[in-house]
Amino acid sequence: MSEAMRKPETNGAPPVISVRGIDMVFLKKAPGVLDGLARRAGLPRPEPVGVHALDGVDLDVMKGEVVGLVGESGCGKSTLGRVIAGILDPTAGTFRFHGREMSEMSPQERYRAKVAVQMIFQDPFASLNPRKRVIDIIGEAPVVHGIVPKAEISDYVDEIMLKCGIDPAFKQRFPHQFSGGQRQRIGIARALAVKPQFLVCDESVAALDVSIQAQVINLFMDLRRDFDLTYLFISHDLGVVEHIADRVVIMYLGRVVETAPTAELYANPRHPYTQALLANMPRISTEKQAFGQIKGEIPSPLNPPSGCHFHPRCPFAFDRCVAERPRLITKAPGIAAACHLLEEAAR
Amino acid sequence: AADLKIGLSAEPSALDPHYHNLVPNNAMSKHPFNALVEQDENQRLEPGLATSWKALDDTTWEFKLREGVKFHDGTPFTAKDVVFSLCRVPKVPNSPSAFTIYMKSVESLETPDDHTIIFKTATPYPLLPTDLSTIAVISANTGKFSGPLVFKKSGCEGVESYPSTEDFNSGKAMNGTGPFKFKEFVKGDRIVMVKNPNYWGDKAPWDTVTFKPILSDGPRVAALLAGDVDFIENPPSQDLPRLRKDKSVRVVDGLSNRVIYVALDSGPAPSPGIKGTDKNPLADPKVRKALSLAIDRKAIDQRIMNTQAEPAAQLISPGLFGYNPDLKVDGFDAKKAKALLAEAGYPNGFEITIGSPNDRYMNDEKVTQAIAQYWTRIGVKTSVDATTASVFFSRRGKKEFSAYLAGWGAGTGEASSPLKSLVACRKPEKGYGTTNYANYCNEQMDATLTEALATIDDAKREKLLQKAMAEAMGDTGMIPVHFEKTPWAMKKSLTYTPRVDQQTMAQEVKPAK
Amino acid sequence: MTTIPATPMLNPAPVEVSVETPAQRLVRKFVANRLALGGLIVFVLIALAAILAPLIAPQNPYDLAVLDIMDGSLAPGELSGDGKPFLLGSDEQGRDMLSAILYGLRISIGVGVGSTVIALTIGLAMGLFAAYSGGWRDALVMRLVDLQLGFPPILIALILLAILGRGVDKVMIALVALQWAYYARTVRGNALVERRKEYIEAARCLGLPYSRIVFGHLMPNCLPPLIVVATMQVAHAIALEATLSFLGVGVPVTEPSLGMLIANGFDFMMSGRYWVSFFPGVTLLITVVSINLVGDHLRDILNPRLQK
Amino acid sequence: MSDVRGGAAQPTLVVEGLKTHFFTEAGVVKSVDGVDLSVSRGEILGLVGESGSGKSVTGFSILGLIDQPGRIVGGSVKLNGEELTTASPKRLRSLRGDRIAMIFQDPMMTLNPVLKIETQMIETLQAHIKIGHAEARARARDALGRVGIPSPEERLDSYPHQFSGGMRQRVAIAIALLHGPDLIIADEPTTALDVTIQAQILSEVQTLCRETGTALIWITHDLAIISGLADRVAVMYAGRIVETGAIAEVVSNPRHPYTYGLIGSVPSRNKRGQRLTQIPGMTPSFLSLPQGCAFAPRCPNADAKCLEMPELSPCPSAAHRARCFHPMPEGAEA
Amino acid sequence: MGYVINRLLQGLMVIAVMAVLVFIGVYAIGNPVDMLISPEADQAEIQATIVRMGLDKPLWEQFLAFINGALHGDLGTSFLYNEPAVRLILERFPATLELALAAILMAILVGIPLGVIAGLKPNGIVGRAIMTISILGFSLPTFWVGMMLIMIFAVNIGWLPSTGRGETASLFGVQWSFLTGDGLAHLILPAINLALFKTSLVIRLARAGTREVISQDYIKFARAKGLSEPRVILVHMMKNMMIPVVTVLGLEFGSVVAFAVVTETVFSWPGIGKLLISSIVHLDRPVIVAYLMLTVMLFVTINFLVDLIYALLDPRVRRKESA
Ligand SMILES: Nc1ncnc2c1ncn2[C@@H]1O[C@H](COP(=O)(O)OP(=O)(O)OP(=O)(O)O)[C@@H](O)[C@H]1O
Ligand SMILES: Nc1ncnc2c1ncn2[C@@H]1O[C@H](COP(=O)(O)OP(=O)(O)OP(=O)(O)O)[C@@H](O)[C@H]1O
Ligand SMILES: [Mg+2]
Ligand SMILES: [Mg+2]
Repeated sequence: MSEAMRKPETNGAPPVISVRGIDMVFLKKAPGVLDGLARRAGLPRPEPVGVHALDGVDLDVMKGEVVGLVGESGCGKSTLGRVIAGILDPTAGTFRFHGREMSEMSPQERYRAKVAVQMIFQDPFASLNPRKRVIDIIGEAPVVHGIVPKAEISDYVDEIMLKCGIDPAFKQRFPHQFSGGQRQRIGIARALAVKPQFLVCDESVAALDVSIQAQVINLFMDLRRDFDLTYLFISHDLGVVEHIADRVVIMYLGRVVETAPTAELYANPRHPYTQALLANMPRISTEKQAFGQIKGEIPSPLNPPSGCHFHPRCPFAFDRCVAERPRLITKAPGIAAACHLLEEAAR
Repeated sequence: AADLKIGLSAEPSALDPHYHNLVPNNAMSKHPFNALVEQDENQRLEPGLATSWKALDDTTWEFKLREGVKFHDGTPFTAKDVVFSLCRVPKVPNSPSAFTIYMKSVESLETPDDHTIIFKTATPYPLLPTDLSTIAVISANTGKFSGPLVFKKSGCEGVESYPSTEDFNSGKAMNGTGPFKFKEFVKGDRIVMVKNPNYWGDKAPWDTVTFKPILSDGPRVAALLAGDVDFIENPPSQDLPRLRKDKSVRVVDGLSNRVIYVALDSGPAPSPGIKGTDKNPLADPKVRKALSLAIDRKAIDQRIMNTQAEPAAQLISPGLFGYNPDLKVDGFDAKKAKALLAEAGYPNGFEITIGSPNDRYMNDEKVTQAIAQYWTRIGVKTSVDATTASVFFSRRGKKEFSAYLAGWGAGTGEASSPLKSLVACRKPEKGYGTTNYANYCNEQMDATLTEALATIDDAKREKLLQKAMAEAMGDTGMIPVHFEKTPWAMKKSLTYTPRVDQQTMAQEVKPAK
Repeated sequence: MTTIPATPMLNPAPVEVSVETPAQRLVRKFVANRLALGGLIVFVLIALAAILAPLIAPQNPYDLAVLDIMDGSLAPGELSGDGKPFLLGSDEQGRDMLSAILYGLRISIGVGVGSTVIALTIGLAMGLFAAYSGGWRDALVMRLVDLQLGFPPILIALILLAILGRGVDKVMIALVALQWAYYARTVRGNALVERRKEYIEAARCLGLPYSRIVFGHLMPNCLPPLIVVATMQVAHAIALEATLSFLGVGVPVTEPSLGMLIANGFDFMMSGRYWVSFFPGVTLLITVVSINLVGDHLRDILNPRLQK
Repeated sequence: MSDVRGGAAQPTLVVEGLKTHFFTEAGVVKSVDGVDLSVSRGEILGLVGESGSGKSVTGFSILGLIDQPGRIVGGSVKLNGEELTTASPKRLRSLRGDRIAMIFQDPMMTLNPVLKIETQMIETLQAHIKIGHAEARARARDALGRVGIPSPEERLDSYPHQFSGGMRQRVAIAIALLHGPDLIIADEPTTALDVTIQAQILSEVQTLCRETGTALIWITHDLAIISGLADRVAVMYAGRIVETGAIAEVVSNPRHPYTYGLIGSVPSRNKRGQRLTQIPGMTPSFLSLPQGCAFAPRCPNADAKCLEMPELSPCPSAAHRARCFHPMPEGAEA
Repeated sequence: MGYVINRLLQGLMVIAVMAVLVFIGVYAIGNPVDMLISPEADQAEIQATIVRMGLDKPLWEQFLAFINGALHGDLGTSFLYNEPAVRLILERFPATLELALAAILMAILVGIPLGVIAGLKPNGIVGRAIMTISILGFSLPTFWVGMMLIMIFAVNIGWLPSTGRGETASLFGVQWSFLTGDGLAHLILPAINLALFKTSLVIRLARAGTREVISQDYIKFARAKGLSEPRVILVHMMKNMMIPVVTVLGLEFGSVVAFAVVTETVFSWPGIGKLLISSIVHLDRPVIVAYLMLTVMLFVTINFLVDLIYALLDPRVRRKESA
């Protein structure tokens, strides 16, 4: 089973996906009496409030690599995933596909690049169009894109369904006739049908039961091998990420705070937040666990704390953390963390 | 105290008696105000604030005013009030339908004393007393003066300001000589008046009269039955059989001055609503006669109007000045009608659209439908195009109809009114044919009419009017259908003498003996 | 190593063993409610009677040549001059009420259904357009909607009547003008919700063309709540047409709808000739209630919040 | 903790043969079909199982809060020896919130959005004891303080939406603790929360139970949480308990093939990057449960015998029982 | 601030477009003079009247004059009544307001309890019966019901008056019917007539709200706290359920006020609906335009009030306090 663990190719080829300085600001209208009035009357609205969902995120994903993206709810994982999958346009930042900037590409190429990056969604219920049959859900895009001639679509869908572990006999059915795990497989089949190179899996197993979760994770691993796929695997479950990812990126309130190869990260967390996460991760064991060393609530992304976003909860925080945003410091190749402590230690 | 509540079928647009020349307004103004000359229930003239009048010569009239009359505020009535009233008529701002049409003939006037007025007209004008009967006399006290009041056709002198329409609505200027005094006006809901104890004529039997506009027919009847009002005008004809049977209700009706007619486009082809031929069949008097003969007026009276109609042979109802007793109603004769059609060259008939309002006259739309039925039966395939009055009148004005049903009330109560407006050749500058949208023109009739209108002598004039009517009806210039009978319904304990002018007057409502 | 080793997922049947389409499921759930089913049956019968009116009605009430005012105002069951019975009586024109009701149904249902379908189509297009384009286009459409909803129906009807003249088709146009905004607003609301769902994101991610997303994915999913609204709206349109007729701006008198018949009969309310408005009233009531029963139940079935 | 375990006192709650069925249009859903449970003072019992296995319904049945069309059709629920299934609604109401409390899964939904925290706490107090407003408020404030909410006095006047998820869940816990109940049923109260917040709540609950001696049933689908928190565990599958025992026993030595598979499919139990051990098939629908052992179609050990329903039998001891004819061999490391 | 101006302009645009449409619309229907003038008037008189009313000018010039007046706070003078249109409307407004309030009140008092009952037992006989009956409220034409009410209660039984507003008494300088017994009696039938549709609506909203709220976790939680059933229903459920009901009713209130035309016609209620009808019949354009403009403003005001109440009921909508 060594291929499954094979190292990502680093033979000088550019990363499949490379994003730099991604900013995403959602304009959020503060709900209020005046706003409601304005809306109904067709009159003015209060000044919008921005949610800085992504704040200068850099990320490279090499070919064949599985990158785990971990962070607590609302930290911007899905937003980053959507930006990479081309569903959202970022407020700022650059996006390269195989080393080429999107703006340099011809429309044709850009289009192809877009299709090459596909996304698997969290909610197996909302992510399938309830009014389409499985065959149409999976087969529509390949036909539209001319990947498969219309006449052959049925066979093609059979093949993909088989690959994803769904009985092709079910292809005339509607999504509501499937269980959550089966739906998730249909979602995967839909993405695979356009022959993507890169899959963004946004909490793709979170909604599934433990036993089904294992089936789907296995499927992801098999597909990776069979189709030579690259993954951005978003999850808040540290256990799952540990199992599947080659490299892990930790986010906190819209910023990347640490990134490292999986084994390294789990063995040797550098950022206090990563440390807290790992310490609080429930593990199946025969011993009683001591929970809850880290205090405080996750701040609202509407008005994040100054400096290092983590400082109000950090046991090691000092004055610099309040004032200054820490840079992401590379400690060793592929290992980086954004914490003033590391910088101080390096001095 | 004796109180009377009256349910009106239309609401006056203002209490200002000079503001809007419209039946509900005119009827209302007769409660607090008088005119020099009054009209009785048959619209015959009778003394009002003038006790007598006579033509001194062809263009000079003398009116003697009643003495001892007092306004509601106690000031005595004099010639100055009359002059003031006449002066105000052209000065009512924004009047949607001014009374100036009744004053056109007056060139000048003089007031030799407080109770005499001498009118001068430019040409012989026999209708002067009739016209003056429409103009209410208000108190000169309501105006402001800057000098002696002098009547001028171009504008009176000596008046600084006249009372405004609002002054009347609010009651400030509601100072008349009439049998009732103003008490309250809540727009859309009620008008309240109280008895004038010092009235010069027969005192009204009511201490308080409340007028309530209840515009919908059904609810108005319901209000009477429920006892919310004591007296209503214009109960719908279909309810009359039942009301008549009701022990607690009295229904009276009387012929009105309103004729319902069908106008037929007698102009050149093509006519807008005609299909099936490229000529205008209606230009042929035979066709017009055929269409008249095809209508069973009696059946319409029985079935549609619930006997609230009197089949008509002319444009003015019996009893009015100028009525021609020699004209006979076209009897229902489909055979003859068909024969006439064939004779005129339309053995297979043609197609026609008849226009009609649907909320203006008694059962207007239904009568039109019945007429369409009759015409269809003699082979003239008829479709009905009935719309609300506002739309209908505009379209009629644009001559969009080849045939239409409409009505005419002779406001002055004599025959020149319909003849001049409806059938005279269209000469708007002369005031002839103003409502003639059917291109009918009969020079002979026009000549007779013009002569009548310059004849002061009543007997001679009446003869001329009768002749003109016969001429117009002779070639079926218009199909008279029927005269409406106006009904009033009231509690059994009341009586009312029907009025030809369809007006409801509280002073005429009497306790039953 | 080539394909997936164990494929245990292949054997077990899906959670629900049913293989029915959403439409079949809808039918099954619908049929389960007897009241609603009854409503549907009644409505179908009424619709049939309306469609077959020329065949089953004793008289063509629109043909003036067969009417005779001498047969006017007969009570139910009375015989006409030439011995024909008038089962439900006649109006003052001698129109057989039964025939008038059957033909009136035709017009009422035709006008109700017709105007609803057209208004729905327009509203759907406008609503989807507004929701999916957003920005100033959205604002423009929504202001139009505001404008429309702020206008009194009678004024709209009257203006159209004046411009276009009287006729059944004109009433339809007026009713469409009165209703489309309502649909546009509903569609827009739905579309804004649906638009955020992941399956739309998936479609965009798959690079499907704009028109496909809007018409192939977004629209079908905005339809169900709209169909419920539309069912109710058919009933509303029928009642609205009746009110317009009452206010004198409805269909032509010679082609009376149910509403027109009631409005006509309104004049006879006090006269004791109850049948002129009673029977059309009852027919209208049954029609509208049956449609509403159907719509009501559809709403319950289609409301995802109430689905267990 | 050993003091509790060793106590010979009768258990706080004893559930025997509990059956709760839903009579739906599609058929009878036997969501809970013969469940036995018991918890003692200060003990934490973990109730695990996949989605839809009947965990919540078990919890609600104990409180007597089953909605239409559901009904408890059999078995007994005894709280401190008092039978609840036959108790009057009035009696049940007086016990709920007083002797038994419940905490729900979704903190966003458990608090009434339109009522102040104060109102929601005080009404709970006043529903069970005669107490003045001021005094009730003081007690509410203390309760908030105990679950670690800063400046509780001001927080009383807030509305739920002004709180984060973790804080709301703490308020719910504070409400549950107001009367010092004998038993708390916590229905997945941390699934909606983040790892760090979940840890805070787990630690607070642990301490509170230990201090007050309240018995706790912790419902979850995450074995990992249970393994760090509970004393004993009961594993549910398709409306029945399939295995129960001390947590360390069950985790280290699962006997029922389902428990075995469940533990085996947890990623951290597998070698990194390798295929996970997976339980084939999926959870069956209640409307088409297989005959006999519901797990048999997915079970590697199943044979013809499994067409009958096995009993929950000692395996190997009375403290560790499994419902299986062919239990996994002892020490079979998952 | 840019937003403020932008949206304000949009609102004004709506009003302006509406005014344009009314101008064109009324122009298309017909000439007001035809409706107002005495048929005996000659051409000169007609022409003089047209000039007096300013109808001789091209339509766009009339419109500009109107806009100019509107900018100076003058929405024109009624052709028919020769009074400022705004004053005419405001004079009649209290009557309609009172009627609408009474109707809404009735709808709430009857609709909410019935809706809650139907929502608590959606499949019970009572619940189904309530829903089926509520369909009637939607189905019967208002004018027909109004007439029936008059027939039964005024004519046949004779309990209540059939028409008009009855005696009024003054409060805050405005005349109100409900302050006198007679006025109150006059108010009942029209209010019932107007309330019919709204009651059905409220029943439906209340039922849907009840069904939705009752399945929420916080209701279950309230029960788990040991609260009594009345408290669960009356406090926990009702408060949440009322939010959509109040919102919709508030908005409906606008339409009740603006379009009580049919009821006012049937019951001769001297409100703005009757004024609108007569203005339309007489093509009294200044009143129609002013009416519509005031209606739009009314809608805006009502929406504002609804939002206030909404905020009162739903703390989530209140401005974020610094947490
Ligand atoms: N369409 C949107 N409009 C406004 N705000 C948004 C939108 N999408 C996301 N946000 C906000 O951006 C922030 C990041 O959201 P995101 O969904 O990326 O978080 P996440 O890490 O995926 O969280 P979770 O684990 O809950 O899925 C959140 O505060 C969210 O409220
Ligand atoms: N009101 C109801 N009507 C019908 N069936 C119900 C009802 N409530 C629950 N059920 C059924 O009972 C079964 C058990 O549900 P329960 O909520 O106890 O599962 P659970 O173990 O708590 O699952 P989860 O982990 O998803 O919360 C489910 O199959 C569900 O369909
Ligand atoms: Mg997410
Ligand atoms: Mg549960």
